[in-house]
Amino acid sequence: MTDPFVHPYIPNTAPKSKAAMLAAVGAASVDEFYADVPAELRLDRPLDLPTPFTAEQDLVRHVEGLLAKNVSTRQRLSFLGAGTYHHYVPAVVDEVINRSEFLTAYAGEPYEDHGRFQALFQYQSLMAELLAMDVVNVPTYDGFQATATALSMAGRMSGRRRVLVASDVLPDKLSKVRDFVRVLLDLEFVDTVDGVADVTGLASRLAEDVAAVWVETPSRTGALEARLQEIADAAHDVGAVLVVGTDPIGYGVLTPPAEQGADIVCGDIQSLGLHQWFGGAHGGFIAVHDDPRFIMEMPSRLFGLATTDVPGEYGFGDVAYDRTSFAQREEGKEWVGTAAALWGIAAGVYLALMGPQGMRDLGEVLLARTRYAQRALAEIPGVALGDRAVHLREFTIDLSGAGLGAADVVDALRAEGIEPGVPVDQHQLLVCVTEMTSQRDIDRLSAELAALAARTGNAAAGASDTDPTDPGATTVSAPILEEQSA
Amino acid sequence: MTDPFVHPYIPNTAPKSKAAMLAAVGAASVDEFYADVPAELRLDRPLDLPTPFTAEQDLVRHVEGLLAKNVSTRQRLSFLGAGTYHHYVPAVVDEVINRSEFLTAYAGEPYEDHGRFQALFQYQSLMAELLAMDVVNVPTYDGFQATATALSMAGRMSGRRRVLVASDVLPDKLSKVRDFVRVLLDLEFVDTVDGVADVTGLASRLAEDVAAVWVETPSRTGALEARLQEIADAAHDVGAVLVVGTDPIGYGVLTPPAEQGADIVCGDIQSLGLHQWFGGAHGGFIAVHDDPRFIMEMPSRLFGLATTDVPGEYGFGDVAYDRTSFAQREEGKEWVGTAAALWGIAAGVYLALMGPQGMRDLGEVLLARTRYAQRALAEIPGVALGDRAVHLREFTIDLSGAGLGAADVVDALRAEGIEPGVPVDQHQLLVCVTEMTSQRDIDRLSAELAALAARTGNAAAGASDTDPTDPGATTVSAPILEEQSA
Amino acid sequence: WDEPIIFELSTPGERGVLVTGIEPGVRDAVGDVVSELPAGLRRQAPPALPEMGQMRVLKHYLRLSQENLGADLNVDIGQGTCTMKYAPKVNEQLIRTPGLTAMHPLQDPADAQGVLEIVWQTERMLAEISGMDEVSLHTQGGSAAIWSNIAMIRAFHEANGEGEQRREVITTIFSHPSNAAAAKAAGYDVITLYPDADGYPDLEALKRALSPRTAAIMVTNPEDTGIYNPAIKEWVDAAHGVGALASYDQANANGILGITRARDAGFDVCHFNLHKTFGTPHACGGPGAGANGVSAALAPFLPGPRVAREGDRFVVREAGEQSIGAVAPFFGVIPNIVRAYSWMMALGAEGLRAVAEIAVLNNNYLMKKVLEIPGASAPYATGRRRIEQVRYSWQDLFEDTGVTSEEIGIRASDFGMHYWTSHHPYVVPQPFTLEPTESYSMAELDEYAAVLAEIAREARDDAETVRTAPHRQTVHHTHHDDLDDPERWAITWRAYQRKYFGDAAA
Amino acid sequence: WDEPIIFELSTPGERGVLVTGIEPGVRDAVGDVVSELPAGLRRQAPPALPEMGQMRVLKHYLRLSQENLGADLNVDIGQGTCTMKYAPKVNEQLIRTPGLTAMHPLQDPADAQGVLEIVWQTERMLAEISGMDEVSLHTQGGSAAIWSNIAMIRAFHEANGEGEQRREVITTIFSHPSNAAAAKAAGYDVITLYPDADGYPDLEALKRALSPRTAAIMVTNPEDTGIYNPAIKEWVDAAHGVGALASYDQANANGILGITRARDAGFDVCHFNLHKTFGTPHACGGPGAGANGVSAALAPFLPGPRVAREGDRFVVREAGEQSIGAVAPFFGVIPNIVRAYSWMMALGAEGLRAVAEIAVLNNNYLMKKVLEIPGASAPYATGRRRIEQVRYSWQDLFEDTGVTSEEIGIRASDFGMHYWTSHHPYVVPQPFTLEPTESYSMAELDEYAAVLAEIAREARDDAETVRTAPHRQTVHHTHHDDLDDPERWAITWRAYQRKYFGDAAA
Repeated sequence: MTDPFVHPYIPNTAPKSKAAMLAAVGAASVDEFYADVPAELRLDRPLDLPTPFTAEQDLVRHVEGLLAKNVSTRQRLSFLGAGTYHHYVPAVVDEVINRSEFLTAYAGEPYEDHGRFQALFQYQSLMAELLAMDVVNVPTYDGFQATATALSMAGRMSGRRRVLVASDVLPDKLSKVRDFVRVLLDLEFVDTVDGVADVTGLASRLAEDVAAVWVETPSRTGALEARLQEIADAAHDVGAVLVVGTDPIGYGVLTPPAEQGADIVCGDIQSLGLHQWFGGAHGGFIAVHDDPRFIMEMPSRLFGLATTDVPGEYGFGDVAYDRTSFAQREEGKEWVGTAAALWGIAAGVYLALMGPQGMRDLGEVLLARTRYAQRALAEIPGVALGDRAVHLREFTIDLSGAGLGAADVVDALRAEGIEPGVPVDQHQLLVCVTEMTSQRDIDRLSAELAALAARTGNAAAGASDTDPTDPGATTVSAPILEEQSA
Repeated sequence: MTDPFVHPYIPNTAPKSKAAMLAAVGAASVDEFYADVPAELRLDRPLDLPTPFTAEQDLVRHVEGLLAKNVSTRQRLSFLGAGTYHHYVPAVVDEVINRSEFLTAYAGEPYEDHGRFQALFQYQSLMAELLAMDVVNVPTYDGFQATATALSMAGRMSGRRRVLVASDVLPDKLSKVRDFVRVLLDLEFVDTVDGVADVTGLASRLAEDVAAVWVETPSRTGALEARLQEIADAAHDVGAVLVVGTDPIGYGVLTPPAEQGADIVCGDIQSLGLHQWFGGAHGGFIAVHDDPRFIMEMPSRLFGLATTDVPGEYGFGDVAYDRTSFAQREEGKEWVGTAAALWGIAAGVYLALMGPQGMRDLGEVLLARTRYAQRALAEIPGVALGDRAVHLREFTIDLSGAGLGAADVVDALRAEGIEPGVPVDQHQLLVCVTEMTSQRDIDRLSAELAALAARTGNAAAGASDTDPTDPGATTVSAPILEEQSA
Repeated sequence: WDEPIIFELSTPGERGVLVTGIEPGVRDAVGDVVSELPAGLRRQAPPALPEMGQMRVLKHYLRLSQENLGADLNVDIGQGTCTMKYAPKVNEQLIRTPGLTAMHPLQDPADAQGVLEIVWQTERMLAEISGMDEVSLHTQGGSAAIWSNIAMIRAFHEANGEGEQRREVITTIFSHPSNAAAAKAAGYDVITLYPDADGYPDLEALKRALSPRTAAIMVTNPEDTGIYNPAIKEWVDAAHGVGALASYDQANANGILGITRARDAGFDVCHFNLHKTFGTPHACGGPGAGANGVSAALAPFLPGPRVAREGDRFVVREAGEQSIGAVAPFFGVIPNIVRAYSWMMALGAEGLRAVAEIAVLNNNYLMKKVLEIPGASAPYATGRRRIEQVRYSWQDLFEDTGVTSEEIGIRASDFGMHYWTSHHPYVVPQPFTLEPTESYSMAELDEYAAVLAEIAREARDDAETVRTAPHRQTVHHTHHDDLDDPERWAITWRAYQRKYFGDAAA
Repeated sequence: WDEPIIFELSTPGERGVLVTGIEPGVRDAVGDVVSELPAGLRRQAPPALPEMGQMRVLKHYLRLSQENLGADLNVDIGQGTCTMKYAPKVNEQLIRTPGLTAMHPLQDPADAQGVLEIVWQTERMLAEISGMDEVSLHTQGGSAAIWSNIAMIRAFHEANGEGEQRREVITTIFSHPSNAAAAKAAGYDVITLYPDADGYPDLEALKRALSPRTAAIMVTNPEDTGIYNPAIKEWVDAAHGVGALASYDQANANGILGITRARDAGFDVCHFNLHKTFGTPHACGGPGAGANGVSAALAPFLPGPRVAREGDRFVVREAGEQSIGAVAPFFGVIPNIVRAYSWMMALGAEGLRAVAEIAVLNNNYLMKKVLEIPGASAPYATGRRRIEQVRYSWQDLFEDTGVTSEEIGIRASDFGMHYWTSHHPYVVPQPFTLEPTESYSMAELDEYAAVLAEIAREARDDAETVRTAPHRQTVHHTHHDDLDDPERWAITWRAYQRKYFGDAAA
């Protein structure tokens, strides 16, 4: 602390500099610069803020002290997913995105910021290979926004209002999409069957006024949609667009939706090289075919390759900049602003490191561990799988047979240092495994859950007439929670 | 894991590349390249090493698991010094030295590695301002080596063998210096008085066969030498060189030894922007005046400013390269090799951030907290200060009056999560405070120590005839431990 | 560096990072899960991602990074409206702890007390800074925050039964374009007001535009010209007079922190950009973070979930009935929230006021230097001070030399500087907008002005050099017409290969 | 960048970082400690360090970093003998945890079990790799490790009463110069052997040099020429025959990991450079780290303290009576030890052997490419394979064109490559030494060879371009004669100011 106030972040608080600059502009004090701010609007007191830590070492002690109150998923065995996933982030990814040059740049031109343009063009290109589509945007905020925009694109293109929602969707995502699109679109829900789309039911609802069919795969419960091509064909028959929301993590082994008729593929890139960050590191992608009808509806920036004055040299720039709100204000498509570029660079580095074999190996380990976890948990007496679909990474278990409520299981296992999953209704729990979840971790969960079920079963057996969680009770399907409970 | 073995660190393990290269050089297998290695020397089995973690995520889990067994000075309240100090490292220091460009460069030329030359030239220059001397080397390994070399320089210059050691020296440092210089020099110890040099005793031992007087300030016990000029004058009178070992941390407020007659100033830069690293991050500096007699005896590289073909442009290069073992093998001065360049860059960034006012503020807080800690501990009945010198950062307390052994105090306070210091003999403890040690931390130490002393005093009072730690017993000066006890 | 596109660096068989193996116990239990996938789910051809050793991937991206000019490297004052300030490195160090990166948002709140406290405290500090009653940190950028503003306004009017009636939103041409764009996206008709002759927002024009159809005014203040609307309270009052709400885009708040507050002028909703005013890095264009402040009347409409304090514990509460719901996953851009918290805690009330005052001093100092350059001007409010930025014009120079602002901006890159010219529509001709913030020293501002002066001199003496720039960059003048032609644009490598070489994607 | 010397960036009053304040309670208790310092201890004029805001310091050093060419950025195979390999980024991430950086070496070993285990395991792995019985990790670099080798040898002979008798150390000219230099520093007379006509170490010359005066032979193998001494066991046996010890400089071990071991050839002591063979970064010239391996007979002489395992706990033991004592503070260069441990654990036995085999394959492949360049040659052992590196010569090109190896090396920097030419004395004329390690792909080796070929072509067609290089660097041809003249050399800014401008240091 110094007197007068000099701060390392503000060089011209140095008294001599400040005085010299005031003199240079002929001002007696900084007050002069605020001549246009009416006196009655001027704050006549200091802001009422906590005492600061101007010495860096004190700031560090304070913030580290706060963060030390957190108990992370390194210390807790976590089976939490539901939108944020615990995948391994290679060190090179963090090294690259933490480079000052990338971290602190913004919206420079293709010349002095050639590296940023190339890195983001490469992100688009790498995602495009994974998704087998020709066009991918510079990331928007998150998968929620990407999906809302993708559906809006379908609405704007077609002028139709109906959207058929064919899959189970994360409640928060649905909340965001609904509020965002409601000016343009009406969402209609076609109940899923056994975790995936009811293709017949869907077909019966399709008509010429349908703008889009919206499929999520993996769905909110991790179920993979195996009949996408049929859905696409049915949608296309009535001139509707197939919008597929997805997580790209599985496409080293899974067929990309574009190869099964998807017109717009969208989702979140958090799985591709981003830490969990308490849910604070998401980015949204929207992929389409190289069709100007679709491309011109995209609000995000699209970086493209261009020639330069030097033959053979690659330059970069904005494709069809005049789509955007930068150029057109309210006449542009939605808007473009600071979104998630750095996360896009991260995802690009991730895919470059993983390569085709890495993504294949990863997809396989995810499928294998998911299947293993399903089997291990379903072997517990009273625990059943929520459906019979093929799952990637997430799946639900139904605990009603064991007389357990989902929230009770969460409470009980938290006491053992385990986050067993996210309740999706009274008796169903959404369990997530990744390549970070080892066989031993899964075995630990199933052992703890089995022990809990056994205890409860015994307790229930001793008090079966009065216990409301009686395993013999009929399972009642509860409404899907609109918000995560925390 | 892949089969055949392909590793991310070794690109040409890719089978096609390996085969193509073997074909290009006309070799059937890599065995051919080892034709000169006799068969009987070939290892006919795989190395017996632990199963590796080729997947990065598995490696991380393994190593993080090991390091998680450590309990650091963030979790323990530490008053440990004795050569490695807990100072604050500004974030910008780490940012700079973790840059790939600095971290992974080596010994390039001044052209493509201009940045390294400039950064190290600046380190030399910044240290030179702090020390008020014109010449500082590119860092050698550590303060031990710097001191050994500084004394050797004095020996080589003078052809004399006697070195008078006027201060208390860290035992390990003394061990290193003794073994390193014994070809050239004989060390003679002049016992300190009240923590600092016995100037009279020293004068009586000085003669024309003395190569150097070696003073440490702060000394092993943190005592500051206040009569340096007298010592310098006496040494110079017989043609001896004054070598001062020091820690540069205090020279924002303390008079640099060069202003009091020191000829060679040397020490460690760990305090200047390097973490504790379990004692694994040290660098040695040697500073002299701009006198070729001294400079030509220095073994380290010295980077200098030079003109270039462009007027006004700064170039850099090696000053007097022909001194070095690179150029002269055994005819050079000692040797030069990979030492501690990056730590030098760190120290330079540190000094640039701190500036004159920062170093002054730091020096003041160190002096103030040291004094405060001395007073707080000396107020405990039975605890006395080891001497009456002015101390910076470290000081000793004598516990004999409280009937406590130093090692017992360490054991007892460790049980409370406190590392109270380093025993220097049976009853003396070396206590260290820095700007990271708050008043509250010091108060906690003194409260715990007071409580311990009170308990012991009571116990002693009840069993005074048999207790070997009876506070009434005469303190016997124990031999200084040659190695830290741990 | 002449660094290829990454696909050109692929060598078959190389690996960048290996994935953990499937344990034998898992393998035995589940068999070959890939070959057992149902028809249609199993990918046939692997994705044509590059195959590269780890060091080569690293090297590629490090080289690209060196071809980029971050705020840490240059005098980054040319992105006016963007507030390119210093993002302290200590904050980067603080957020990279596993205690933050490895937190899952659905963990037991008892395990998340540190991050929840930071969210809550950050909201409270921003409430004090804006004068608003409640703050939400959910939105992931400034434009997203503007969306939340209008979404809350829409919900408010609907809750009051005026949803159908109020179909118009009024903004000004020097407010950020996302105000207009978001209002449009929310279904409103947008009315855009132009300034008066002096460049001040035109109160009379506003009054003419307001009506019972007005849902809200959405304005930036100071506007992107750096001019503060002295009648801002009258604007708000006029909006309230017809039952409309007033929404304050505080993207340009850097010059008024601790000087004047949104709520004190009567605004109902406002937002800040944490990545502008509160020192989080811009990250090549995100993640940013928005903060929405509202009056008590609007508080029920805030997005959820909310972090609340109960005694000395922090809890998570689901959004209420009237909430616009989730606008993004979970709690917002956590790394930026922690950075912004740390930034404010490093400065405090006195520091924030110093930020504002020095930013404004820097701006007025720079304006003096720039206006000394022949050919440069600052349209509107001649002779008046500006707040934190100035929208300048090279119109005079263009008339003299034919050199455009865009060309000058590109030439600036040869000097390690740059500025951004996308200020559509070009109400100010040949525009450039400089915002020096509080982060630069007098010497750096002098250096920047000297570069502009030198280029202006070149424009007169050697216009060709300016027009053919850049001369000292890794790339050369790029043919942007490629990018507007659907036959030639190439948004991905696979599209480029297909269009230019007729390859099917490999 | 044209970045000034940092002192030129100073502005009075600016601050880079603030220090924590003295608490009022402390202040009250101790008063003004600075003014109460005894005469002579209180500094009069403050040190003339620069005064700079934090961002400007950062920017300065970031720009300097961009003016530096790390191994991460180039094809860094020109520092032959230095083994510039990939230092994996994951290891950087692993070591930067407070669980390592915030450890004090004198903490309770119970609180340091993780790091102690890593030290112990690393020693054991290196013992297996070298075949030695015990390993110490104390030394902070390769040359420091050589010093420890000779210090242990000296102590051994002294313990056996032969300290006075054995006054000579024998080395070879293609062993690293620090072997000669360290032996000299330890008081020995140094005898240097030259190779035979084929470039192989000359066994007969050794036998002539050996005598009861010999304390040790200290040799590198393969030597810096990349030639492996096929008679290495005979060398060791001959040394043992006269009672001397054999010390193995394994700086060049990268090509023989898992192929052949020091102890199997009979060596008594050896050392590795963790910063060469074991993947720790070179850090602009340190910190490196050495590892000293010894036979059981030499083990008592190892430096202390030692880390030992007792059951499943790790403890610290003081050095014994015969130990050479402390050679450095505490336990050695901990960050590098953890990096090396992680590197070995990422590779395992199969991986280390792949390292060696691919390093050797790369080297022989590169040799073929280089020898195709007119004017380049690989003296000695014509037609024989090399191990991990080759010392080449441009002598033929020099004779044809007058262009020197040093000039070619500097010109290489214009292509983003470089090599190091300090291979005194120039037994190989116009030398350059390339060591491709295992870290580079075939394409990168081709690229490097192509650069050399292009420069060799330039030397013939346009020698002036080569001679006046560099042309594309931040600095230009530098006048090195300034640096050898005591009147003109300027080792610090204050000396420069004084000598060139007559300033007293400010």
